[in-house]
Amino acid sequence: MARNVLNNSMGRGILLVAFALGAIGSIAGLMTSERFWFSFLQNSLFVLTLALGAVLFVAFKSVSNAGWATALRRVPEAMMGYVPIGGILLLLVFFGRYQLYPWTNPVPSAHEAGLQLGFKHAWLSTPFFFGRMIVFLAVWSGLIYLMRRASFQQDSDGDVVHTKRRKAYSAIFIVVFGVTFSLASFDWIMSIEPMFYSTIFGFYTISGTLTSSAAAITILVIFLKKRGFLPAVGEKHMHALGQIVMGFATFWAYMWISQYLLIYYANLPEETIYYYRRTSSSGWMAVFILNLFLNWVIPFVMLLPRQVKMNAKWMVAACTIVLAGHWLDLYAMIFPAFFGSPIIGFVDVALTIGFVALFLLVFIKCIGCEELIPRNDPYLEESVEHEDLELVYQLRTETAGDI
Amino acid sequence: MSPNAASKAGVAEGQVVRLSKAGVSIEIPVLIQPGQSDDCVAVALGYGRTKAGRVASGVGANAYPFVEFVDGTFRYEAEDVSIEPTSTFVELAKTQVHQSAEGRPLIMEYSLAEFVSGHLHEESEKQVDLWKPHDFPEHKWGMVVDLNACVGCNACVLSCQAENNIPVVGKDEVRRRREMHWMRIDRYYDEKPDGVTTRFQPMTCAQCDNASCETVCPVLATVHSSEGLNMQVYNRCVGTRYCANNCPFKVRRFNWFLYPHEDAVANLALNPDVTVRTRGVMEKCTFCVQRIEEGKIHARNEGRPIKDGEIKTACQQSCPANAITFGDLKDPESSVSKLRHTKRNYVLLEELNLRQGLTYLGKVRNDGETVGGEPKNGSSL
Amino acid sequence: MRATEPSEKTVRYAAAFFDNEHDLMAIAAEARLRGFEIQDVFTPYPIHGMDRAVGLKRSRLGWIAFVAGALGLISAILLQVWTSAYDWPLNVGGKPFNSFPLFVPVMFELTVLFSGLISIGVLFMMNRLWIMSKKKIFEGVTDDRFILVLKQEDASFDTEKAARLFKKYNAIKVMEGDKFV
Amino acid sequence: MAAVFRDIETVREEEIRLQSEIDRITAHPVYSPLREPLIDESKACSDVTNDISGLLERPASKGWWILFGLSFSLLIAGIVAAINTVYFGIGTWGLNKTVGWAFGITNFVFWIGIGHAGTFISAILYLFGQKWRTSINRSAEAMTLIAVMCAGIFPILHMGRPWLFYWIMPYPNTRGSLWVNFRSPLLWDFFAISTYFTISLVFWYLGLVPDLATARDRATNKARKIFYTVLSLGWNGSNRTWSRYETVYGVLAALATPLVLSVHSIVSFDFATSLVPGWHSTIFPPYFVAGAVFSGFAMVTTLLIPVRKVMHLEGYITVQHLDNMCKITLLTGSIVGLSYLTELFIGFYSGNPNEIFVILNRMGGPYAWAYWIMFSCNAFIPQLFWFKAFRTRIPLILSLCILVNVGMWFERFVIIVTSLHRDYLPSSWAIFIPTLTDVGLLVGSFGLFFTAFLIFLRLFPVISMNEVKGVLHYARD
Repeated sequence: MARNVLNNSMGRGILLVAFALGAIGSIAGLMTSERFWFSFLQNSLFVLTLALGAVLFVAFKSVSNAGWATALRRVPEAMMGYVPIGGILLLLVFFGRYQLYPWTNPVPSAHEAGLQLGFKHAWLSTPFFFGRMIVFLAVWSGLIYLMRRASFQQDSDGDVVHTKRRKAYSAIFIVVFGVTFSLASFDWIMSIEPMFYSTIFGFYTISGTLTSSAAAITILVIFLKKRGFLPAVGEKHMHALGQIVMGFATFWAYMWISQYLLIYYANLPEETIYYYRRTSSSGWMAVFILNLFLNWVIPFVMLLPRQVKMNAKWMVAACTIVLAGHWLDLYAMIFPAFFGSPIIGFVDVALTIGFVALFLLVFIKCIGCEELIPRNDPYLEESVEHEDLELVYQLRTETAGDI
Repeated sequence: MSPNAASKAGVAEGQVVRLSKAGVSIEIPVLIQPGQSDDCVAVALGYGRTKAGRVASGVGANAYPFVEFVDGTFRYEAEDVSIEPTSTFVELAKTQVHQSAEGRPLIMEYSLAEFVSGHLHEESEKQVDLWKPHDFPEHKWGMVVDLNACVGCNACVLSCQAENNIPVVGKDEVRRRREMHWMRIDRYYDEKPDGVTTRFQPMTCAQCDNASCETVCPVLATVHSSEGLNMQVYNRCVGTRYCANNCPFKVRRFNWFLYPHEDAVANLALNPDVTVRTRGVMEKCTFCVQRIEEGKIHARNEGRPIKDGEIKTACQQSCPANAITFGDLKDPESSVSKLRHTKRNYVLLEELNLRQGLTYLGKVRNDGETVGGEPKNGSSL
Repeated sequence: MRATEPSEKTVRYAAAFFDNEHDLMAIAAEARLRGFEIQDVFTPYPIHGMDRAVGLKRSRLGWIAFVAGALGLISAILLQVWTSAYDWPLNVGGKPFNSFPLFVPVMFELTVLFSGLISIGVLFMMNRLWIMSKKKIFEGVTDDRFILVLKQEDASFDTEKAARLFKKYNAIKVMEGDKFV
Repeated sequence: MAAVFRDIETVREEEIRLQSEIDRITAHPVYSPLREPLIDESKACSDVTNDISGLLERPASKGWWILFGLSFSLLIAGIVAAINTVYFGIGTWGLNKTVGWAFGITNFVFWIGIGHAGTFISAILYLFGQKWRTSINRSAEAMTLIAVMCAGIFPILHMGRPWLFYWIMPYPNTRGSLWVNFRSPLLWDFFAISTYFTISLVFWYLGLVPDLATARDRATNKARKIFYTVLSLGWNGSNRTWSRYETVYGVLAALATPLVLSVHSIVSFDFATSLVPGWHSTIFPPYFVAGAVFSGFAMVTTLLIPVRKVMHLEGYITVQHLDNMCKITLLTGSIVGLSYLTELFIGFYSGNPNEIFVILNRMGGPYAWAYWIMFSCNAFIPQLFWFKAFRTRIPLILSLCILVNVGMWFERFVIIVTSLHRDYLPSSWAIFIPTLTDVGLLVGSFGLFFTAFLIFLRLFPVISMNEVKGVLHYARD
């Protein structure tokens, strides 16, 4: 029997309406807007990266034996559930490939004659491209399935072997993800401007993914805590999450400045064109600067004081800014290639709402299906505050009673 | 000696061979030279002197014994010379050790037909900077080298060396690839089925506006002047050599040692307008900034603007073929500005967006073809 | 907490030595809750939770570090922009006089340098750590002794109660002294 | 009567409340049963003091003298080479007009890289709450400082006029407006390395003060007493001091974490900002940082394995520690491997002929041997750490770590020399051949490194006693 974490049925209704709005917006956009596929790619990557970042969060937790996060582990584990669904949606860009990826065009313009060069030509071919996409998504989904299964089985049988298995799957996932997500970001985002290349692009995308998913985890944890779930989550978790968001945001800023500074410095035309498109018009320049502020400056300054990290309202505010920043970051990666100025229209709003609603629906479904506290996890004691140890013992005995 | 001749004689580059004919014999090392006829070897005359001072005594071998006096003239060709390889090898002192351009489009060449058709190379795309470029209020010095006119005689290299007090470092240092020439002539062989073509390209500091050497210097020892010159401040230079690494043309020269200037008489030959550089600093072509300043002073004293062609760099002055044109790019009427707007003008390594002051006019090669029935003459270059 | 320090010099004290951190922490907590004034506790290593036991507030050094870092950042910006764009503007490789993105590395480094050095300087000053320091050093505190020091100045100090407390937590040694330097 | 009872009742309630309050305050953390103890469980605080301080109080062993003699003679060779360089000029190195940097900068980047492990251990692992760092952070930080010193020598020596090195500092002067170029990565290096050295030094010293106090309190001989008294700054273990100390330690850790990332990023900017194909690559900053931590960990492991054996520290630096260090080596080595692959992939993807040429020239050009040493030692060898056997058998760990260090030296050599020796204009292509002076300086830097490390072992507690005592009963992986 699925638990309804919304505590009432209205929330789900609103989400369904929002999702419907997104679907309607999509149909409308598909018929009317040249921006549709760009927006579709941006928003589907936005929510997909939130889910993928959650997998990394769980994987890092497992391999580093970080006990503290055990009490809130089910939140990212539920977020992971979105990857297969989001993956299938992402595959729909197949139908928008002519708009999105100029290299799919059988007759490239003179400017893109360089695309006919050997390796790039072979790499960026439609069947290979979408074939890779399917493989990446399938591999991720498979590993996610294994990680989730090992987690839930422990709830019922309490066997330590699941912890070890999760650790193994996590190590595999990190290695696989490092390679595949780098390639995926080159493919899905960088090849929109096929003449541009930057070796750091994969790391850059991963850093944004980590930051925004940590922010999403924080918001969802606070939401669930407010609703009376996650009783074992306390101040130290909020503090740790705050530090993680801040740390990843800084890591993102490091990637951002590395790429920008090096391209600015060397001034090589094949690279500078990327930033020229993003800084030469005042509209895009504003987005460029806003992006830095939303993703790093504001959350960093906000989260510096210790007290803020333990204040739910401030944390939600900072994390929302980070999420808006990630959305804008993807926007600034995808749109400037073809659009001279930044416009956000009905289609963009509808798609954003729709995708977020879908993500939340999947999340609620997933989180409702399992225990909210992995009560047989051997690290659970470490995760709770000293005062709450009683709770753990209580949970553990409940299980013993069940068996 | 051509590559084929060398393989036939079983000798390698640098291997000492004994050339002998009727009692005369000399031992000299082999230099392989593509394009040389397979049936003959060439030996430079004038070496092997015994009383020529510290620098020249005993250098090389005297080939004069091979010269015969026949029918009232000197015969510089000797026939039936035998070549015996010896087991000695020497390392030749060469300023360029890699002879192939590796298929890179460094020296533009057009066939006559292409030239006549007027379609030479792709119009370069407008290149963008992420910042606003600096402007040059009075002058902007530029140079154009016509590869069609250049015969590769090295006169520019020598006159540059004399003008700018460039140290002569000797064989050993050249072998270590440390020659100090500010100007050089790059030469590439293209092996084609029907023989070898040689291309050459005079190369000196291109005085880039977006100079990659300048930005990396920590002490501002190399900066841009308001006249578009890439200046080197010798007494500020601490010698990190970062600039030379980052120069795509490799025209910067480093003083590896304190090169001697202690001979008072020899020092009289130094150009008093040019600093003598000390050990541990970088140096490079300045577009003969001392001559530019002299020209400006003359013009100012006479209260007139500088005339085009009045200022000549040392290399330009000594070029027998007038391949080098120097002048003010701010003046649209100067010959250098006009040459820049011809079709043959191209920028070396344009993809780096360096905005050089030095550009080239591509070479038109007429391999005996005719265009439109008649060889065309008199078309403007 | 800073206010109590200058009076250290004249305080009469009672010190109890323990051989483990748990006893020390418990007695510190109990002594404070029972109204004793704790001069300080001395331990061979920092003990997690001891601040809470003796009722010490969080140090404000974090803010000092922040302010120092901001100072470093501002000096770096001023130094670079002023020298490169105002005092001595030079055309370097065609780049603008104020090449702001290229000033980021030095900005970062000076932020860290100022913040680190100033906060550690303040730490040394606040704790009067310096090479000629002549502080009271209890025997064994740098080895394996855990020491609680109670203030005796106070008229309400109950010697008997203190002795009971020391005994309850198995004090190894108890000593008294008048000057706390 | 009733009032008295009520009073007793109140007192009892009060007592119970008090006791529960005390219990709450003194509750200590619980650890998962899965965690293995890190340090020999039989050790008590006084054992730690005796074991570690005792090492300093005994006279140096014969083995120490032999190693010191060896290292010192290497150092002498380096000093001779350095004098040769400064007296005659950079011409004594094997450089030429095309290859302007080779051994000097390779050594510089190599040592700076080595110098990343210490601060990584003390700062990043501290923030991540990794308790196993306490046994190794002292020696790792000392190694960092020494490595940074070794590194710092090279940028000065490699200058044409090393006696003017101070010109790269921005200082007010009487020569009119005369400043430095804040756009130059070499200048950033100066700021980064001096900041890094300063912060690492104070960080290390801060951690050392309580231990120096221990040494002071145990010192019997006058000279030692004075030495440690001066250095320990009157440390008396007060909780107020500890409290602020911990705060500052945390602040320094939070500062040093991005600092570690920044230093090697800035070193990588030396290359990545330039136009040289094979140098200009945006992935360089994270890739260099990963490489630095990778080589640094390998070097710490290489040093600690003999140290724990000779100084009998097996109870403190256990196989578990080595296992953890190998895991970090594996992680960073994998990031390095991923970066190699990314470089290869993007090189071909870019379609830029110069980029493709560099890759092919590295793989098959005159320095291909160096490339393949680099590739196998850095990308393949550390992958063996996936297997527990390689992480727990000491001879295997030692040999793998040495190979990693060889590989990382060659990585810098490959990046620097193979990119420079054949760049845009084939007319200037040249080969670099090291001279005896080059080799002397490389060897000499190792001499300096080992000499200084051996002196460190004699002067300062090799393990952070105060931190180890603090985690003695909780120290789990």
